[in-house]
Amino acid sequence: MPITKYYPFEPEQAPLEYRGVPEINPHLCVGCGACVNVCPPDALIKIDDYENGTRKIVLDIGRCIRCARCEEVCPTRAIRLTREFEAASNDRICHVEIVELKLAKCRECGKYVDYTERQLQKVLSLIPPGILEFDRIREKLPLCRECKRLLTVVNATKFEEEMRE
Amino acid sequence: MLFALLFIIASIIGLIKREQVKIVGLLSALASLALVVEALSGIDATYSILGLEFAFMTDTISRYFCILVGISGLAVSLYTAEYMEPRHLNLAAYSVFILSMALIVLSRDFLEFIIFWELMTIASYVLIVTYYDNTETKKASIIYLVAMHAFNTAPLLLAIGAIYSQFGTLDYSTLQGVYVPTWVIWAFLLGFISKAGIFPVHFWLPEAHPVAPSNVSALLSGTMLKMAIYGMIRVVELFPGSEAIARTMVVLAILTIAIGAIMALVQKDIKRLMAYSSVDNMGYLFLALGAYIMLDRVLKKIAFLALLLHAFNHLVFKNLLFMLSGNVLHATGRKDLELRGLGKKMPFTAVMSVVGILSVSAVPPLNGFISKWLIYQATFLSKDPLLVGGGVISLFASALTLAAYIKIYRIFTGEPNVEAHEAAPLMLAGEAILAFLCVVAGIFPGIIARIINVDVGNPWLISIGGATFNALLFAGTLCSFIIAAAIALPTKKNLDAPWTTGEPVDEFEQKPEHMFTPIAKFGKKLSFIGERIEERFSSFERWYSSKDLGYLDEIMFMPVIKLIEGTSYVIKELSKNLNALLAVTFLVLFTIVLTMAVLAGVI
Amino acid sequence: MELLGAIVAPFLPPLLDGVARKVKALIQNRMGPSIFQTWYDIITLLSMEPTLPTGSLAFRLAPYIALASALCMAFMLPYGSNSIINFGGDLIAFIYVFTLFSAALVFGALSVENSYSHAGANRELTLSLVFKPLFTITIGIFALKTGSLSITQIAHSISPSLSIVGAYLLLLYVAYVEAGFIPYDIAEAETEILEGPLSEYSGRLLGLLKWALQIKRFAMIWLFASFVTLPIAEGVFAFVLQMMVFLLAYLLMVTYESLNARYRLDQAMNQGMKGIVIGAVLTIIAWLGW
Amino acid sequence: MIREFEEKFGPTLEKKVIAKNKVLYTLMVRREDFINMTKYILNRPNTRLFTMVGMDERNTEESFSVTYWFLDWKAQEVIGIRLYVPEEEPSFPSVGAIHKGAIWFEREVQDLLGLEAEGLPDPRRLILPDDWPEGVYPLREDFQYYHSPMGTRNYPYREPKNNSTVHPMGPYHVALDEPAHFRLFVKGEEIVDVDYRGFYSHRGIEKLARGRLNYNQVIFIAERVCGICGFAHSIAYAQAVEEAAKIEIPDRARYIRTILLEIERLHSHLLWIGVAAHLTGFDTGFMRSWLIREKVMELAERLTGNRKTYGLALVGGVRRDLLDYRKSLILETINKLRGEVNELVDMLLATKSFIKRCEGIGVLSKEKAREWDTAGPLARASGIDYDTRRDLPYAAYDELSFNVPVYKEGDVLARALVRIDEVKESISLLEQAVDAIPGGPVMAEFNEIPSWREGISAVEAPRGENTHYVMTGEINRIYRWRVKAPTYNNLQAVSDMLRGYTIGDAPLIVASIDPCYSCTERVQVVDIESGKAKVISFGGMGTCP
Repeated sequence: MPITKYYPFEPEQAPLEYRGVPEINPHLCVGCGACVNVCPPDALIKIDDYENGTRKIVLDIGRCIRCARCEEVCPTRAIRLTREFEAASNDRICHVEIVELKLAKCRECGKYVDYTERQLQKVLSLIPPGILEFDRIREKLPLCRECKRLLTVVNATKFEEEMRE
Repeated sequence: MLFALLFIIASIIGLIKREQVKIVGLLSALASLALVVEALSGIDATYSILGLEFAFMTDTISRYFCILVGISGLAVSLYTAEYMEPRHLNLAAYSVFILSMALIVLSRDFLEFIIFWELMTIASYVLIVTYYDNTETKKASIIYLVAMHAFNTAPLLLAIGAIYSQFGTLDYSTLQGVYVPTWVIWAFLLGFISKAGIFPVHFWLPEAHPVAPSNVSALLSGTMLKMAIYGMIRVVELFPGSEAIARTMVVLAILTIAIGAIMALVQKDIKRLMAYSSVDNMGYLFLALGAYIMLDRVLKKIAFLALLLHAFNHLVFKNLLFMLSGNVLHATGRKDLELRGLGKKMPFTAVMSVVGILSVSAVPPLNGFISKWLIYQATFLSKDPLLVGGGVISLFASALTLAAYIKIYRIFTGEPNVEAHEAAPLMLAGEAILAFLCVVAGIFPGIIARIINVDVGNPWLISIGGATFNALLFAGTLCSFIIAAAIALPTKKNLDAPWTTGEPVDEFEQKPEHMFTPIAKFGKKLSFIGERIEERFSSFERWYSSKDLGYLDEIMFMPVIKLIEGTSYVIKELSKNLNALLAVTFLVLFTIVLTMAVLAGVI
Repeated sequence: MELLGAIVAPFLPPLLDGVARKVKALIQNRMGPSIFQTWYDIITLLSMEPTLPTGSLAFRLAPYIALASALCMAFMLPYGSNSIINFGGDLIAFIYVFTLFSAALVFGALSVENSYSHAGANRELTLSLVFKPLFTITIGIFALKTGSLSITQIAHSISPSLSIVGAYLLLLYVAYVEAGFIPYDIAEAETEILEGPLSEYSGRLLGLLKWALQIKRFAMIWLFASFVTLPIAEGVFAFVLQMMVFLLAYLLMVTYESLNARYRLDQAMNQGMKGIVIGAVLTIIAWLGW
Repeated sequence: MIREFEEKFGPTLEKKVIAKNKVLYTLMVRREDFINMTKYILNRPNTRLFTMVGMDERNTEESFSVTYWFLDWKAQEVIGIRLYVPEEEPSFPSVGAIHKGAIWFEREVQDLLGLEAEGLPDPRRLILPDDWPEGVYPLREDFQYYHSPMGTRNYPYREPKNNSTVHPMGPYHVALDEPAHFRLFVKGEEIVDVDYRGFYSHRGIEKLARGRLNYNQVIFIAERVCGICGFAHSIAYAQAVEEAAKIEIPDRARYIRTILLEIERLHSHLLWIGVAAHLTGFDTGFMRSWLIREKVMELAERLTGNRKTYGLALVGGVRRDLLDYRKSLILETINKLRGEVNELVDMLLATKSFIKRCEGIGVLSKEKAREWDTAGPLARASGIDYDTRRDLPYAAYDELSFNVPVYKEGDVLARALVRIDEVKESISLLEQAVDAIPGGPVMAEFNEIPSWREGISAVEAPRGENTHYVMTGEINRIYRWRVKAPTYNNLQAVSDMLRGYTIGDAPLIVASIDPCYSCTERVQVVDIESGKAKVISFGGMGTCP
C-alpha cells in the first residue's frame, strides 16, 4: 500500500521521454556551434584557438537547464539528452565536457580558418554532385576568408579582362 | 518579656530622633529575635499597669503565632534598617506595630485582645500613610481606616460587650466551653473576615497594600492578616456551636480564592498583584479553618496542621515577595510590569524572586506545596461536596497564581530597558533569611510541625492519617536527576543573538498585559453583565421618577423607590472606587453566596 | 517489577514515538522512517553543542528541570502494584510535578527575547489554566467515590458506578490533551509559532526537552493505564496488563491524532470549558451516590 | 467601454489600435485630466487595472513613458493610456492615491526608472535591495545588466503603534515556501497591523531579457519566473509576441497549450490543498492530496519530458506533438484522478477540525478585493466573477465549455472550495480538449518579427491573471517585456486580510492566496542579518564569454 520507495538505496529509472543530462558524442560532432547559438543559459561555449588550430565545444552541465534546444538544432545529432538525472558530483570539473576538434587550414596562406575540417567534409558531402559550379565551390571552400576575397577579386579581374578582349 | 522592653525602647528612640532608621531597625530585629527565643521557652507573666490587669501566657497556638510574628519581625526589621524613609511618626509606629501584634497573640483575655488590636490598627494606619503626599495614598488610607473600624472593630466590640454582659468576665480560661448566642459568633466572623480580606469585605486590601512602603506592606499582608486567623481560631476553640458559621466561611473562602486569583491575573502593577494574591491565600486559610470545624477525627487533625503550616508558609513567601518588590521599587522607582532585564544588575533579587514565585505557586520542592498538599488532603477526602468543590477551585487558583507570577519573572529577563542597582546588603540579608526558610520548610516540614507538637514522624516527612509525603526523598530524587543530567550532558557557553527570522527587529517580545487574553476576556464578560444590571436599576429609577403620581406616590411607592435608588447609588458608589469588575462580582456572586449558603445550610 | 519499570520509563517513550510515526505513515500510505528514528534524532541532538541566545541561567537550566520532573512523574506511577520511588506521593503531588514541568518550560521560554517563544509560553500557561482544573475535577470524583488520593488505594477500592465510568472517560480525555497530541499540541505548534517554547533551543538542550516531552506523554497515558488495570490485577500480571492497555490506548490516540487538524487557542479553550461543565455534572452525580 | 471613453476624452488623445478591441491612447498635452480619465474608467462596474508599464524611450521618443492598461472584463475590451514623462522633470500624477491597486506599480516605477509619482501614499522602496545606492535605476537604458553597485543598508520599517509589539513572519519562516517578510504588529496573539517587505527573489529578468536574450531564449526565462505556474507565464509571453508580430498559431498548437495549462492548474491546486492541510497540522490531508498530485506530475513528465518546466512552448506554437499513445495516457490518468479527487474532497470536508480552522478567518470583502485588483481564486472567493479564460479567451478556451465557481464569504474555506471546484472543472476541460484536438502542424512559419510593435496578453494561471506586455525591438531582440503575476496584486490585499486574526492563523491566511513570491522577483543575494552582501558576478562560471 505505501507508494514511497527507499530511493537512494533502490535505483530509480526515469521514464523514456525524460529530458535528462545532455551528452556530446565526439565522433559525430562537427564543431559547427549551432547548439552554442541556441543555448539560452550559455551552457555550451565555443572556444577557437587559432595558434594551435583547435576548436573546443565546452558543455557545462552545471549551467544547462535541459531544454533540449541543442538536440533539436544539431545537424549531426551529436548532442543528445540522456535519461540520466543524477548530476550531483563533489567536484565542479566532472560537470564540464569538452570536445576538441582540429580547425581546417587555409590551402593558400596556411592560416587556420574559423571552421573545422569535419565541418568542411560535412558541407562537401551535403552538396549534391549534380550542382552546376560544383568544382568551383569545391575549390573555394577550404580557403580562409582573406584568400577567398583575394580569389573572388582575382576571378573578377580575370573575368573583366576576358570581357575586354 | 524582654522583647516588649526592647520594642518600647526602639519606638521611643524613633519618637525622639526621627532619622535614626538604622538603630530602630536593628533594635526591632533584636527584639523580634528575643521574642522568638522567649516564645520557644514559653512566656507566663502578669502585669498591672494603671490598675488594669494584663496577663500574658503562651499555650500551643499563641506560642506558634508568637514565633511567626518574631520571624517576620526579624526579617522585615533587617530590611527596614536599610529601606525605611523616616517621615513623621512612622519609625515609632513601626516597632509599636510589631509589639502590638506580639501582645495580641500573648493576651489571655478579650479586653487585652481588643486593646492591642486597636493599637495595631492605629499603628498600621500611621505606617500606611507614610507617603501621604500622593492622592492615591490618602484615598486608600481613608478606605482602610473606615473599613477597619466599620466592619472590623465594631462587630468585635459588640461581641465582646455581649459576652461581658452575659458572663461578667472576659478571661479565656473561664470562658472555655461556654454556650454563647450564635449572633455573637457571627459578629466575630464578620470582624475577622474583614480584617483578613475575605470576599465581601476585601476591597480595602488591594487599595492599602500597594500604597504602603514595601516593608510595611510585607508586614501588613504577611503578619497582620495572620492575626485575624489567630482571633478566629481562638473564638472557634473557646465557643462550641461554631458549626453554623463553618459552611458560610467555606463558601466565602472559595469565592475569595477564585476572585483573588482572577484579579491577580489581570493586574498591571506588581504590588497590587501581590495584594490580590494575599487575598487569594487568605481564602486558603479560611477554607482550611472551615474544614477544621466541619471535619472530625483524623481529617480534623490534617486540617489543623494544614491551617498552621499554610499560615507559616504564606507569611514567609509573602514577606519575601513584598520585600523583593521593594528592592525593585527602590532601585528603579517603578513598580509596573514594563520593566525588563533587571536580572543583569540585580542577580540576588532575581534568584530570590524565582524562589518566591515557585513557592507561592506551590511548586513541589519548595514550602508552598506542603501546606497546599495538606489542604487538598483535608478537602478532597472529606466526602463533603462543598469541601471537594473548594479543593478543586483552589487547585484551579494555584494554576492562576503561577500564571500571574510568571509576569513578575518577566521583569528580570531580556535586555535591560531601565538602569537599576542591586539592593543594599542588609536588605538582601533579610530576604535571604526568608528564602532559606522557604527552602528548608519545603524539604523538612516536620520541624515546623513539631513546634505545634503535632507528631509527624521524622522531620523530613508529613504522615498523619494515612497520607504520607516524604518531602526530602522527593526533593532528593528531583535534584539527583537534575545534577545527573547536568553532569552527563553539560553545555558550554557560546552566545548568539536570538533569531528574528531574517529581518532585524527591536521590539521582539510579547508584553505581559497581552498575555492570557482568553482569561482576561472572561473577566471582561463578567464586568459587562454587571454594567447591564446596574444600568437597568438606574433606568427603572429614572422611569419611575418621570411619572408623577402625586399623593399616592408619597406613602406607597416613594419608600420602595428610595430603596431601589439607594441600592443603585450604592452600587454606583462601590463601582466607582472599585473597578467595574469588582462591583459586578460583588453583586452577581453575592446572590450566589446567599443561595449556596441556604442550600448548604439546608443539606 | 519496579526495576523493570525503572528501565521502561525513561527508555521506552522515544521508541513508542517511533512506532507512532510508523503508524501515521501507514495511514498516509507512505513508508515512514524506522521505529528507532526518534532515538536517532535524540542521540544526534544530545551529541551536538547548543548555541545559547541569552546568558540567563534559567534558559540553560529549564531543560534539565523539565527532564527531572518528567522522570519524577514517571517514577511516581505504579508499575505492577507499587511505584519505583514511593515517597507517598499521590495524585496531588502528580499534578504539581506536572505543573513544575510546564513551569520549567515556561521559565525557559520567557527568559529569552523571542516573541515566538513568548507566544508558546503564553499558550502553554493558558491551556494549563483550563485543563489542569479538568484534571483536578476527575481526581475529585475519584476521591469522592473512594475516599483516598493515592493511586494504589483508589485503584483497590473502586466500585463500578455511573460517575466512575464518566471519570474514566474524562481521565482518558485529559491524558490525550496533556500528552500533547495533534488537536491539542497548540503550545508546540511548529507551523504556527516555530515549536513555541522550544524555538530558541538547539543541540543538547533541545534533545533533553524532546526526550522530556516524550516521557511526559508516556507518564500521562501510563497513569490512565494503571487506573484501568490496578483494580483487577496484582503484581506481574498487573504490569503486563498495564503494558497492554497502555499500548492499546497509545495506538488509538495516534490514529485519532492523524485524522485531525490542530485547534486554535480559543477553540481548545471552549473544548476545555465544555469538559469542566461535564466534570461538574459528574461530581454532582458522584456526590448523589451513583 | 472604448466607444464611451472616446466620446468623452477622444479629441485630446492620439489613438493606436493594438489588436481587436485593444486600443492604446497616448496623452501628449493637458496631463491634469489624466487622473479623471483613470477615475472615469475605474468607476465603471467591471473594470480593473490590468497592468502598468514604465518604459525608457529616451532614444526613440526622448522621454520616459508610463502606460496604464485597463480591462473591462464584461465588455472584453482593453484600454491603454500612455503618459510621456520628460527626462528633466521625471514626475507624473499618482493613480495610487485614488486606486489602491496601483500603489505597487508606481513604487516599482519609482525604484526601477526613477519616475516620481506625486501623491503616492507609501513612497518607500519596493523592489530594490536595501543597500542599492540612491539614484541608480536598473531599467534605464544606460545601466548595463551585469552591473551590481553596492551602497549602505537602511530600510525604514513602520514603528509599532500604541504599544503593540513586532512579531516578524520573516524571510525564513516554516510556513512561507519562499522568502517574504510580514511584519505583524501584534497585541499578544491578535494582529493589529501588518507591514510587508518583499521582493527577496527579484532576479531582474526584464533587464536580462532586454540585455542578452533573443525571442526564443526569453521564453525559457519566462517559464522559470514561477516555480509552479511556469508554463502559464511562457504561454502569456508567447501570445504577447505573437500578437505584436501578428502571427497566427495553428489550431493543434492552441489545443496542446490548453491541455498543458489545465494539467498545470491541476497540480498547482492539489499542491495548495496539501499545503493548507499541512499548515493546520492535518498531515494526512497533506499526504493524500500530494499522493494524487504525483499522478498528474508523472503524466506531465511522460508528455513533456519534465515534471514541472515543460519547455514545450515557443513563439509561434509548440515544439513537440502529443502522439497517440500520449493521448490514451491522459485519458487513463484523468479517469483515475476523478475518483480519487472526489474521495479526497469528501475526506477534507468531513474533518470538522480542519474546516473549523479554515472557516471565518482572513475574510476579504468584495469592495476591498476589487480595490486591490485581486485576481484568481482569491477574487472569485470574494464574489468577483472574473476569469481570464472565459472573459479574455485565448488558446482553445473559446471552443471549450466550462463554468467558473464564485463564492461570497471570502474566507479561507471559500478559497479552498473555489480551488476544489476548479480542479473538477480542469478535469472535464482536459477531457473535452483531448477529444476535440484537431490535426495539422504544431508550429507556424513566420520570418522576421517586426520591430517597435506592442503586444499585451493575459493567461489565467492557477493563482490568477498573468499579464505580459511586450514591445519588440531590432535584431531579433525584445525592447521591453513587462511581467505582472497575480500574486503582485493579491499580496497587497494580505495586510487587510490579516488584521484582527491571531498569529496562529497568519500562516494559513498568507498561504490562502497561494503566494508565488518568485513571480515578483529580486536582484541580489544579500545576507541581510549580518549586512554582508554576496554579489553573484555573472561571469562567475568562468565559461561565460
